[in-house]
Amino acid sequence: MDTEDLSHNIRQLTGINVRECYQCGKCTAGCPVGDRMDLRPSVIMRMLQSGDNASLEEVLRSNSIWLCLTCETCYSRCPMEIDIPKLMDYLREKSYSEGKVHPESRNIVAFHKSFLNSVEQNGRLHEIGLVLDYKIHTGKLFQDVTLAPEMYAKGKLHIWPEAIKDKKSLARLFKDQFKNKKS
Amino acid sequence: MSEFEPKIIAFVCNWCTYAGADLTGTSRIKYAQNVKIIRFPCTGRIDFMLLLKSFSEGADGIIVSGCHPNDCHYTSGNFHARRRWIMFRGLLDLLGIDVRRIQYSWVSAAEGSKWADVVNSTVATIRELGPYTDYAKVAGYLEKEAKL
Amino acid sequence: MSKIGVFICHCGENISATVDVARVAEAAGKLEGVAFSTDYKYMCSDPGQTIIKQMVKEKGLTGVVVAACSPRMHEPTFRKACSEAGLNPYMCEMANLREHCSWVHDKSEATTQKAIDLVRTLVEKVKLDKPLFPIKVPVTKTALVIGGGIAGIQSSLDIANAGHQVILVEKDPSIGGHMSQLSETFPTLDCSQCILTPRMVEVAQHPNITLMTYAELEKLEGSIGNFKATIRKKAKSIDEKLCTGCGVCATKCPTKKIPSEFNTGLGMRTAIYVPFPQAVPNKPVIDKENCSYYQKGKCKVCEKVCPTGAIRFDQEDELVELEVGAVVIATGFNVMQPSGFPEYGYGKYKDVITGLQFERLASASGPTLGEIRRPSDGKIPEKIVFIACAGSRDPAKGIPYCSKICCMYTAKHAMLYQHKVHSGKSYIFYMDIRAAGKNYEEFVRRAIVEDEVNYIRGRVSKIYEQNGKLIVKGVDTLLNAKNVEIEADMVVLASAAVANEGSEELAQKLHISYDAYKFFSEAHPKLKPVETNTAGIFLAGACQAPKDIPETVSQASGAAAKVAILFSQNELSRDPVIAVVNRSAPPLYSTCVGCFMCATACPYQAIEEELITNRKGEVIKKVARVNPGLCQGCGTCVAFCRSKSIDIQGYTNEQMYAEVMALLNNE
Amino acid sequence: MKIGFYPGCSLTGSSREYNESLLAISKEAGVELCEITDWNCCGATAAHNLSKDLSLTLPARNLALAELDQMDELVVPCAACYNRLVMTQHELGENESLKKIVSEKLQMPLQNGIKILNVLQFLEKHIVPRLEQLVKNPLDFDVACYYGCLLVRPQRVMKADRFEDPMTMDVIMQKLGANPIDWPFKTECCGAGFSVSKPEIVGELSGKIVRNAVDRGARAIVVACPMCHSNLDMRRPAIETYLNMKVDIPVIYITQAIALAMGLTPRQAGIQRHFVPVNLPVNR
Repeated sequence: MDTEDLSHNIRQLTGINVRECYQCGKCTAGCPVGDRMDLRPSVIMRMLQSGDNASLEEVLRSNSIWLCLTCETCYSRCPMEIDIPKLMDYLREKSYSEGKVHPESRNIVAFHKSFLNSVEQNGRLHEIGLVLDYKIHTGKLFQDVTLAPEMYAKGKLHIWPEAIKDKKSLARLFKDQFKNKKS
Repeated sequence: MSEFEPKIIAFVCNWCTYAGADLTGTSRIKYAQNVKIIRFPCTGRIDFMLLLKSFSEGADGIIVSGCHPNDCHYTSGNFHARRRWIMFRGLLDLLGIDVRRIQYSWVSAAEGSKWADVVNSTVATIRELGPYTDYAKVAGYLEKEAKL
Repeated sequence: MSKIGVFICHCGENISATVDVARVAEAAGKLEGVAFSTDYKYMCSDPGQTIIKQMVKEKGLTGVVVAACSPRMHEPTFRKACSEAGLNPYMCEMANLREHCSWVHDKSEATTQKAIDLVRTLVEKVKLDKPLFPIKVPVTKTALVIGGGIAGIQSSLDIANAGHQVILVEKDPSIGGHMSQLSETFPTLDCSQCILTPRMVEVAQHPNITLMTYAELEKLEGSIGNFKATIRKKAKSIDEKLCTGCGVCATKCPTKKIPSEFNTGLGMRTAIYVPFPQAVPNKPVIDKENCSYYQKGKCKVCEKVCPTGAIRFDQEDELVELEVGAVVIATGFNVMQPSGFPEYGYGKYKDVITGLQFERLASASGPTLGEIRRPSDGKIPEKIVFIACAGSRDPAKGIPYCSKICCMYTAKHAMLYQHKVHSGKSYIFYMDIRAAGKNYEEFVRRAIVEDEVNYIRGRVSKIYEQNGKLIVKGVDTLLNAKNVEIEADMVVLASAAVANEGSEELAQKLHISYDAYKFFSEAHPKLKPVETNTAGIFLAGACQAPKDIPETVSQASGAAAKVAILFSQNELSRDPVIAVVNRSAPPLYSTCVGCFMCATACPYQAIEEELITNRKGEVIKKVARVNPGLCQGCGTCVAFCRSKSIDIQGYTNEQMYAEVMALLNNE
Repeated sequence: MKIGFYPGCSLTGSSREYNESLLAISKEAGVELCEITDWNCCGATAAHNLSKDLSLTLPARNLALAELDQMDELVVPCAACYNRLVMTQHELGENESLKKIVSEKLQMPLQNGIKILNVLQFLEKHIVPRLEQLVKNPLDFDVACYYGCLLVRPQRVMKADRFEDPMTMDVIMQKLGANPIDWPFKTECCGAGFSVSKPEIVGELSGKIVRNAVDRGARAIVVACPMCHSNLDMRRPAIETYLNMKVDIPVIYITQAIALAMGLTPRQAGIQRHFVPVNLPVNR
């Protein structure tokens, strides 16, 4: 991908034209996690405009794309109505499938994976299953150890997953989704 | 077999749509070559017999375009045109001409891109409808008219 | 047998790049009745025109088709050339190969073919062209100027000083417009009122200027040289001849809590009021919506206290008809409405104000007498934030354009603030600084370097109120997009300049065109910036697009010059593109059957009755006749005429049919 | 009256009280909610983060199922699920071919015409009209109505009223006798899906929100989203660490507020399931 291609391809794949961004920074200014990001939203837009592979690589390996909460504040205030959250989704999927997830963000990805695993197994989220799966994958065995029992006590947790009947139809949807991907 | 290239005539007023089409040009917005413009002082000037004549001479489609309501350079020409257009639709049915073959639109001097849209969408519609072949019938009607 | 000359223009490469001009010329040459055809790089250039003239003479051409740009651009040019060569100018037509062909299509066979079709069509039209002669119409040497801001004032004075009569119509009680609201003006920082008010007085005293304030255009009929304007003079409820402008009525009026328009709601006024002390005329009007007499039927305090008994509660709106030869529109602009900025809390937080409101705060004649005090509690703000492009360059808010004046007045605002509040800190959030203009860039630099205004490149995302402060969440895009949060005491939005309310309706009354943002359209973006598409109607100032004062004034003088040029002649000749009812030899005289459908269709009452009499003077036939002075040539009558007796010169039925056939039969 | 109902995973688990209170007040108002047969998880944040496909197919399956159940109106109380379902409906609505692809993947027909209601729209339409008769214990205290992100953004799709300063919840609370405060954090993000993976971020973002509500004298924060609730309630320790102070302002679902105002018992409203104890001056 050379300079022209990057923004062009992004447009093809997402319908978003990063060239529309004129760097006013309103997205960053309103971003709840902007100050924690290594590359702030408007900077990412600029890097995708500048368009060389190095910058794309940097973006894909940034933790920003994973810190994005999809709160949609940027999109709702962008004077150019650029759908940045949608762009972030695209970047995340790409970063993940190319195994370029930022080390600090691995546990975020791990959580998403555990979440989808749980959904794949039962068709619905099984919160204990999710948390266990997550702990195993991140080794954060002792995080929130007190939380679970209390949740259970308050009747907020089911020991056994609640599964849907037509699991086949679901399996079809999950077929080679977010799978066989290094990360 | 190459794609059917419809012949479309645009009857436009000098003040709004002709100027709008000029703007399409100065803005370098591209559109299909099928449409050719004939300039009128005002859509109010357009005698709808002329539209039938166009069909009898082999036009596949027609665009009539002038100023937006209330924006007419001559106060009310576009209203007259619209009123006549409504009566004319009946006549079209009578002659078995698909109403979609005539695109009636308003394009102001500031709407360069809109003109391109009007042209392209009309060309697309006429492509779907295919060539207009029934012109003998219209010609016949025109002769009768002439005799009256 | 017609001898037509066809001249194909390359327009540099504008046409020749996508159209094979040589082939078009060749094809044209083969057309029946074409005596000569050629192509040339610049037809409109002097050598280009010379070719046409030579050929008209040499070949004795009976008609000319110039295939070049839009006739709206160069038709006059080439018709002039033809008449210089002795050919009737109306025997010259243009085929639009640029705007309608080369610029809108890619290079291809089809494009060249279309060009050929267009040329053929116009050739057929020219064959049927008949020599026409311009219509002479008298010129009424009085100008109507609509809008009494700086643009209207300048135009009026210039036209009046050229020795012509001017009627200046202003919708508000006083002239002065936005400029009279401004504090000091960039880049010289001289006080707006000080330079404006003398002009206002000059207008009031000028023998050639009739001033109509509190009045609006109701209707405009007729055409260049001979318009008929109807003006509605709104009832002021006072007798201007008796009123001395002493002002007692206003001081005594019990209704005192009406937000003052002049002070953009930051100050109050009474129901009977003069908008501001330097108003011209300095005589009050009663605002009926807020007057307790008009609303509740009792009060009349002003009447009691008026020493000259000038109050007239029974006064009614008056409609006056005026004969004018030209119109200058100078209705100005407005600022974007509060509802536009939910994220900035404009309309919700008192201390978030617009640039125009800041002007009033900074103005010596303003509600705070020039002290910068915030609206909520009158405190002097220690930290003030200015936000540029508030609405401008913001498609999401429906305004993609740049308002042009904000960069400069925002710099000025910050400067004024720093001058008035020495301990204060000012911040400007901006995207680009557009300071193109004489001494403009220097002015901005001074604000930054000397007056220590802090420019931060980035937009503000949100403003919210937190214990008496306004928290401004912005960003510095030049510092790797670092978040910037400022606890401000006051925020000033450089809110976008938008078209004045009612401009659409006005445009429709005047039959001029306007753009997507309701600004009035000039006849040509470069070469006719003060003309409109309607002859005799000119534009001045921000009603055409956002402009600063110097620009407005120069355009206003430009419009005035155009009017003066028009008035320099006693008669002007109009295109003879008008309707005519045919005449023929006796016993028929005319195919007109006298149904007068045409009269019902004509928007200009141009259709008259003509009685045809025999030698004995007996009436044998009543037919329609078109008054050439009134007819504007729309041709609506033609479409209405059942007996095909009426036709438009230059757009005859015969010609239209010929064009259609030429266009379609291209095998 | 029967209305389609998509509870979503949280309402069957960590935010049961939301479900319980919703069903309770619906019962009071004589509104019957019928759960979509065999509904599945909407995929939430995880799906659209890792797989465009799943982010569309998972919600789409539920929309298709709802159509099979002949529902023309579907209530989705969980703001997150609501957002995903609406976004999917919107995206498929804009792109015929994509809709075809998805419907083929599902091997189910998909009209994509069903009317999706979030909890506020549902309350406005079906509960509020009956409120006057049903309110027995007016809630006479200051509340901070917290909308979060997903109900109002993206504005262009959600079409919420005044997305920078929405009022629908405030209006409903007023009808319950409460006094909604004017505050600037109504639609600030609480940290959403980071509850587990980045609790410290949740601590900060939710902390700012809770702090502002307290500073402006609110006695309770009212929410309409399970994620917001668990972040503001369950994650209170993280919040207190960030603010480094104790904050005991309770967080209740709007449905619970209505239940209490209707005079249902705290138990029926599921109050006991909260982490931050709820003791509000509900006059009995």
